Amino acid sequence: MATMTIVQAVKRALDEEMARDERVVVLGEDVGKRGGVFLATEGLYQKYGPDRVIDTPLSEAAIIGAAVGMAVHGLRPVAEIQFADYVFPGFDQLVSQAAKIRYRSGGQFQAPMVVRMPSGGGVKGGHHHSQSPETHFAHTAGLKVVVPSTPYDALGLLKTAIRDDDPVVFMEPKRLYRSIKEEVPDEEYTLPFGEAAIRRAGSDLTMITYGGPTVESLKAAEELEKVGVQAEVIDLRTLVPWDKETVLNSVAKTGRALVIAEAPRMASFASEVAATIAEELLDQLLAPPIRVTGFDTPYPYIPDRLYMPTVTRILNAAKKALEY
Amino acid sequence: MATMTIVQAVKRALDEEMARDERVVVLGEDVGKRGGVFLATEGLYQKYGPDRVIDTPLSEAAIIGAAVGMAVHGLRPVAEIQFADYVFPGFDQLVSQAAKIRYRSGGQFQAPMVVRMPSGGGVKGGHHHSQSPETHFAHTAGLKVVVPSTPYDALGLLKTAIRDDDPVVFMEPKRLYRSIKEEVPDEEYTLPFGEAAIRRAGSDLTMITYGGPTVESLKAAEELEKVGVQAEVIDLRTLVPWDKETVLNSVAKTGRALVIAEAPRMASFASEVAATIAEELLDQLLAPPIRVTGFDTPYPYIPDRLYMPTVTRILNAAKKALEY
Amino acid sequence: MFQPFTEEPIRLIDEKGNWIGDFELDLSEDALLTLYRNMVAGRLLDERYIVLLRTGKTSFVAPAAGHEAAQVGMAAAIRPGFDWVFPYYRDKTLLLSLGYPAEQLFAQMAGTVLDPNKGRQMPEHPGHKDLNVFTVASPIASHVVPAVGAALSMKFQGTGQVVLTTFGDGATSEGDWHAGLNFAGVQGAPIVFAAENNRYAISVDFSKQSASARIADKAHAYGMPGYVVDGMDVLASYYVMREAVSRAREGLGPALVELLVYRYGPHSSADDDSVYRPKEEVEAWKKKDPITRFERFLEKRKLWTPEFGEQVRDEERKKLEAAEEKALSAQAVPPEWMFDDVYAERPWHLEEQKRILLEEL
Amino acid sequence: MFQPFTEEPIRLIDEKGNWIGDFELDLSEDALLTLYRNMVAGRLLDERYIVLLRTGKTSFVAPAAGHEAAQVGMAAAIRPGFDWVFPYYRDKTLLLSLGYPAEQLFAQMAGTVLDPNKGRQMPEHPGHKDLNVFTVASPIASHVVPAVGAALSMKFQGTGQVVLTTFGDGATSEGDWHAGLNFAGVQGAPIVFAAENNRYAISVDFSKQSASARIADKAHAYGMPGYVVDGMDVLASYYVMREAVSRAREGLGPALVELLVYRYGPHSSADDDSVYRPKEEVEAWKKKDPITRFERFLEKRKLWTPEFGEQVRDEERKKLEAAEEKALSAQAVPPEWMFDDVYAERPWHLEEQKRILLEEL
Ligand SMILES: Cc1ncc(C[n+]2csc(CCOP(=O)(O)OP(=O)(O)O)c2C)c(N)n1
Ligand SMILES: Cc1ncc(C[n+]2csc(CCOP(=O)(O)OP(=O)(O)O)c2C)c(N)n1
Ligand SMILES: [Mg+2]
Ligand SMILES: [Mg+2]
Repeated sequence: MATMTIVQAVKRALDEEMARDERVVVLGEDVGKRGGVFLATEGLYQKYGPDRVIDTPLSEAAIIGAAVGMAVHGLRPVAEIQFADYVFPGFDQLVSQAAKIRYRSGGQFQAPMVVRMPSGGGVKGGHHHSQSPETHFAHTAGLKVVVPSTPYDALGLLKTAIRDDDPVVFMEPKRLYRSIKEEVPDEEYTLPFGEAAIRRAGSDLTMITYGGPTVESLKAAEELEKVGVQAEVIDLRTLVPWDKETVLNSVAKTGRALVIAEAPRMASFASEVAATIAEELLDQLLAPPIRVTGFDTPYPYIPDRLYMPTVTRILNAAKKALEY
Repeated sequence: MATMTIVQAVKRALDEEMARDERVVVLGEDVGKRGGVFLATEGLYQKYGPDRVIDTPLSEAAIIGAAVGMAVHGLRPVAEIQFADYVFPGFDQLVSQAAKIRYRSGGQFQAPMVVRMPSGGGVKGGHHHSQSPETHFAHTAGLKVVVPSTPYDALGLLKTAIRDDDPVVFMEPKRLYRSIKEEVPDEEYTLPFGEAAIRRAGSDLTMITYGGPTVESLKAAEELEKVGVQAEVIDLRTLVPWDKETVLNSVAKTGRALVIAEAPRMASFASEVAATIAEELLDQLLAPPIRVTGFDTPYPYIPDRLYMPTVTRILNAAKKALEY
Repeated sequence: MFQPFTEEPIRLIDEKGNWIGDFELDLSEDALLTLYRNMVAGRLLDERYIVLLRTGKTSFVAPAAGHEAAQVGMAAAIRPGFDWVFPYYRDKTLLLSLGYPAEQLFAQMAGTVLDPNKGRQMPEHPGHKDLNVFTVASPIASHVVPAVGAALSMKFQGTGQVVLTTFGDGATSEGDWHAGLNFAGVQGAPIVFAAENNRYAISVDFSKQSASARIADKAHAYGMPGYVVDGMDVLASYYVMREAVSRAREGLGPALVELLVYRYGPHSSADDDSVYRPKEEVEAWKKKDPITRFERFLEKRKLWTPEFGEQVRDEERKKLEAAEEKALSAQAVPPEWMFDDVYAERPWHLEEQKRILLEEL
Repeated sequence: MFQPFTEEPIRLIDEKGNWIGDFELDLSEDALLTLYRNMVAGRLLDERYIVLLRTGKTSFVAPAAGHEAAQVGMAAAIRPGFDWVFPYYRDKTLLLSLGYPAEQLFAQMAGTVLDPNKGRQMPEHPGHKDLNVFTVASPIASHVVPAVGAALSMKFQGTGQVVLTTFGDGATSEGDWHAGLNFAGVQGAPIVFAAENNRYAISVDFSKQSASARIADKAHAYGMPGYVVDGMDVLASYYVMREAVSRAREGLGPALVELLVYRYGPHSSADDDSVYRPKEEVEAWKKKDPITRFERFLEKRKLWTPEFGEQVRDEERKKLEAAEEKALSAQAVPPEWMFDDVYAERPWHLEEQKRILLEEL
């Protein structure tokens, strides 16, 4: 067992998969000699050379679009978008090409590729180094969307993503890159998509979250425990497909749901979860499903962390649900 | 009173606003001599000349991005994206520039511009002439989103959009372009954003919809009337900001809500409305809010209309809500 | 060796049908006649599509008459089924020449189960795995970047393959077009970019599309050669493409080839071209018809007579009629296929949604 | 009249400080000294930013040392407050030279209420309405298209204004960059595109960014002249920019100017440049320092002595210190400002969300 951070887990997953399967290539801005601006590809260029670790020109359309072509032709590209905020110049390649090539060709072609991107706030990055654009991907049929929140998950899920035959958007909560350390098995393992992790069991309230705010949710749950409230914390881990069963089972048990995410609220993935809970569990609800989300403003530089669901904000919402 | 179609209403709004305010300019692919592929700008080039009706090169980034610069410099550009499906190559200009310039400059600069686009299915256009990407816009703070479903509204709302000081995405349900005719006052008028229209009053069930499916919703309501069920049909007209008050008042009264939209369901604007209803009206609900939406597949060529909420599908959902 | 960046388009047959190349023609009579037959077949296919439209068997056509020489020349320059093609919607003659079965093209136009793409897209959007023909996507220029990616894969894996990607003049304005050519240039990818410059993007003429005199000039920006070719001349199209393809195959990197063509018809069946271009212009270009020009050439070599021309047309017409018959009598794509191929396996939410559809069928 | 597309960069002062232009210098002594002072001030500002970072007063710096001559030259070529500027994050010396108040620059770095942008963005993202300086956005090249739009507005309204937009070498690979230049070319927009080519986009050197020898060559694609300039030479930068700006102002259309510079520091305070470029390269470029080169030039004209240089540095340092003091002692931007300026007026959902925030403050 080695102790590692999320960024180290990502690097290990890439390294193991590149060693295992020579079709796996990495491409993006500064992924070569520089090893990526977060060092997630550090050492890979030296180990696998410039044909498998490709420094691209500064164009996200080139990165994602080329990945589509490589994948269609038989490689397993892992594209890095330097910050999730910069996916938009390549967004058409993602929605019009990657997401639709299997479908539009009647299954003749496929694009087994991963688009990795550091996402989320909390690093004093202002609007263009802090956004959480997962809703745009989740709303695009044909894409799978994965958001790990721990080193163990990052490793196992990234390996699954690379082996998956569909395009996977893999979002790495950058504020957790180095803040969480965890023991991870030395043996190789993968983790399935579509299975949430129950981070904490509880009977009074369910918190459904993913990515960065998993941390604040767990902290809030600890606070609640102090006042005798047992919160169950579910980390979705994959958004498409998401683990409805685990969520509904939990909410059926607790009767109270908070959906916690740092993306803006309006028409968000959090709204999807809340709407589904309401649609399928109305009679078991003791309180309305409450969304605790980022605000519907661009992500501000000042204040930085207050934009995202804070422990206090989660507790305020929990109070509402409990006192309903 | 003149009888007109939606596309005629759009043309009249553009013409009136261009005549009223010389800062108003139109730009897009084929908007000049050709008058637009749907003829929404027909005759404007001849009337206002090439400096106010600008045929652009084939680049949505150029269209939207140039509109931002024009707007910041003092014009009131109305950009046309030939089909909503083609907004994605210009998506970054919309989310990173148009939506954020007011905010990031602390209110120093503003981008009063409209991005018009024919959207939605039902024209045998397959995936790239049929999509309804409003969720992407609604999820982007800084954009306003308008989706008229009648000639009267198209005229009044487009004029408001042009006069508005914020960037407005104006989505025109292309399958209704010529299928609905309506009397429209000869005098000039505008319609406010954020006010829904109650298209049909009813006490048993609320259908909340916008754009194309307003037609199927009204048909379904007529069917329901035959079996003694009074459905209220609310046409949101603007999605950002949306008229929560009218929706909640109606659902509080009927206790049953269907949210009907043709965009794919996952993490959609329909989910936003359903989640909000659940969050704010839990105790008044006699049945869960049910979403009747497009499917989470790319928009297929075959079948075409079956992708969208059909009258039958709406009735099936109504039945579930009524029998709950 | 052709020169890049010439003032005048490269031409090998003059208007009267004379060979004006400064090298020896090295094509067999069979090869020449195949070029001819392919152009004729392409023209006929185009005409059939319009009939399909008139009779309500399809919903959309993108006329390609006028593009035949360029498309047939390109097709002959690559190895079908080995090299890859990333085409655009106006390439029916290219695809037919590559051996794309006509009945599958018709099936795509009509949305029957014989379409290997399962009727997922509107007409004029074919694609074929066995032929390495990437299924056409509507968003202009969006296929150019995947084309570069495939070429990079070929290069990194040393497969010896080459990519051909085509697009119209309008496509050159899209950001993705730039991103693709730039990346290909940097990496020396084995790819040929072929612009079918018919001077219009729907109604927008080239002067409003670009301020460079030639599309070929844009190659300067990407450190690759740019050739401008008379695309109404099938031999010029073929030879320049052949050279560009072999350069790429030999590892000398990408090239941009601009083929000057003209579309005789409107942009599409939804277009009225009379509002943006004069009839005389169309008529003038019809006089430069690529098929007639090549007939004159063949005639001079005693390879063509009017009777032979009629015979080829008849033979090709019959083949197409049989293909059309087969394609159109096949079953329409069933609605529930809608839920297949979104992902490799259908996730729970699509299972649920499929049930919703089945409920109402 | 400078020549576009030259092999060698345009240069007016040689390394020893000699004027090597083939025309008569028409700048007053005052004007020359202002160029000098602006370069010194820019260099000092850059140094202060790094101190701010070390002392935790800011969170990010994009070093600009090495870019001074190019930026000061550009600033002198336009009419501040009349023409518009669409800059990028490395343009502090450009902005300071245009008259952007230093305390507002510092306030932007620190997020205090003196920032006219209300602390909305990370450091190095200034913008100023009164100076017609479009607020910097992080997504590379995304400002280039709005810049073109503003230029079109000027053209259509006949205001006589010109737009200057700047960007790095990496920016030229983005699709939006292409879209912007192409549209400007077609419309003959009054805009000058200035590439500050420091040969690296973070770690990626220019050979991996583009296969064209020069960024200036890319102008061929857009039917506009492309000039390549020694950007360590403030007079070459100024004169070429001046010519490009007057061409644009006279209605002769856009130009692309490539200024060859070097950044002495890392890409940003988050970067370690030692992993991708050799120290010797940096040292070699430091020998070409633009300020020293101009000092030699001024010295030859008896406009400069080491003592005078020291005096200028002192004066500028004092001004900056006062500005910094003022900026940093201002109040931090209050959190609830977060809900302003999303729209012209705050809609109900933001009112609700503001209440949620206030509840927890
Ligand atoms: C991204 C995008 N924007 C707009 C369109 C609509 N559209 C379809 S074809 C076309 C013109 C294409 O012109 P060109 O590239 O010259 O090819 P041609 O049709 O002339 O062969 C346009 C604007 C589209 N398909 N995709
Ligand atoms: C669209 C986008 N992609 C990626 C980035 C991350 N990024 C910031 S600066 C930079 C390099 C820019 O290089 P260049 O244009 O040469 O300017 P320089 O920093 O050298 O002055 C990158 C990749 C970004 N800001 N925007
Ligand atoms: Mg064309
Ligand atoms: Mg650079």
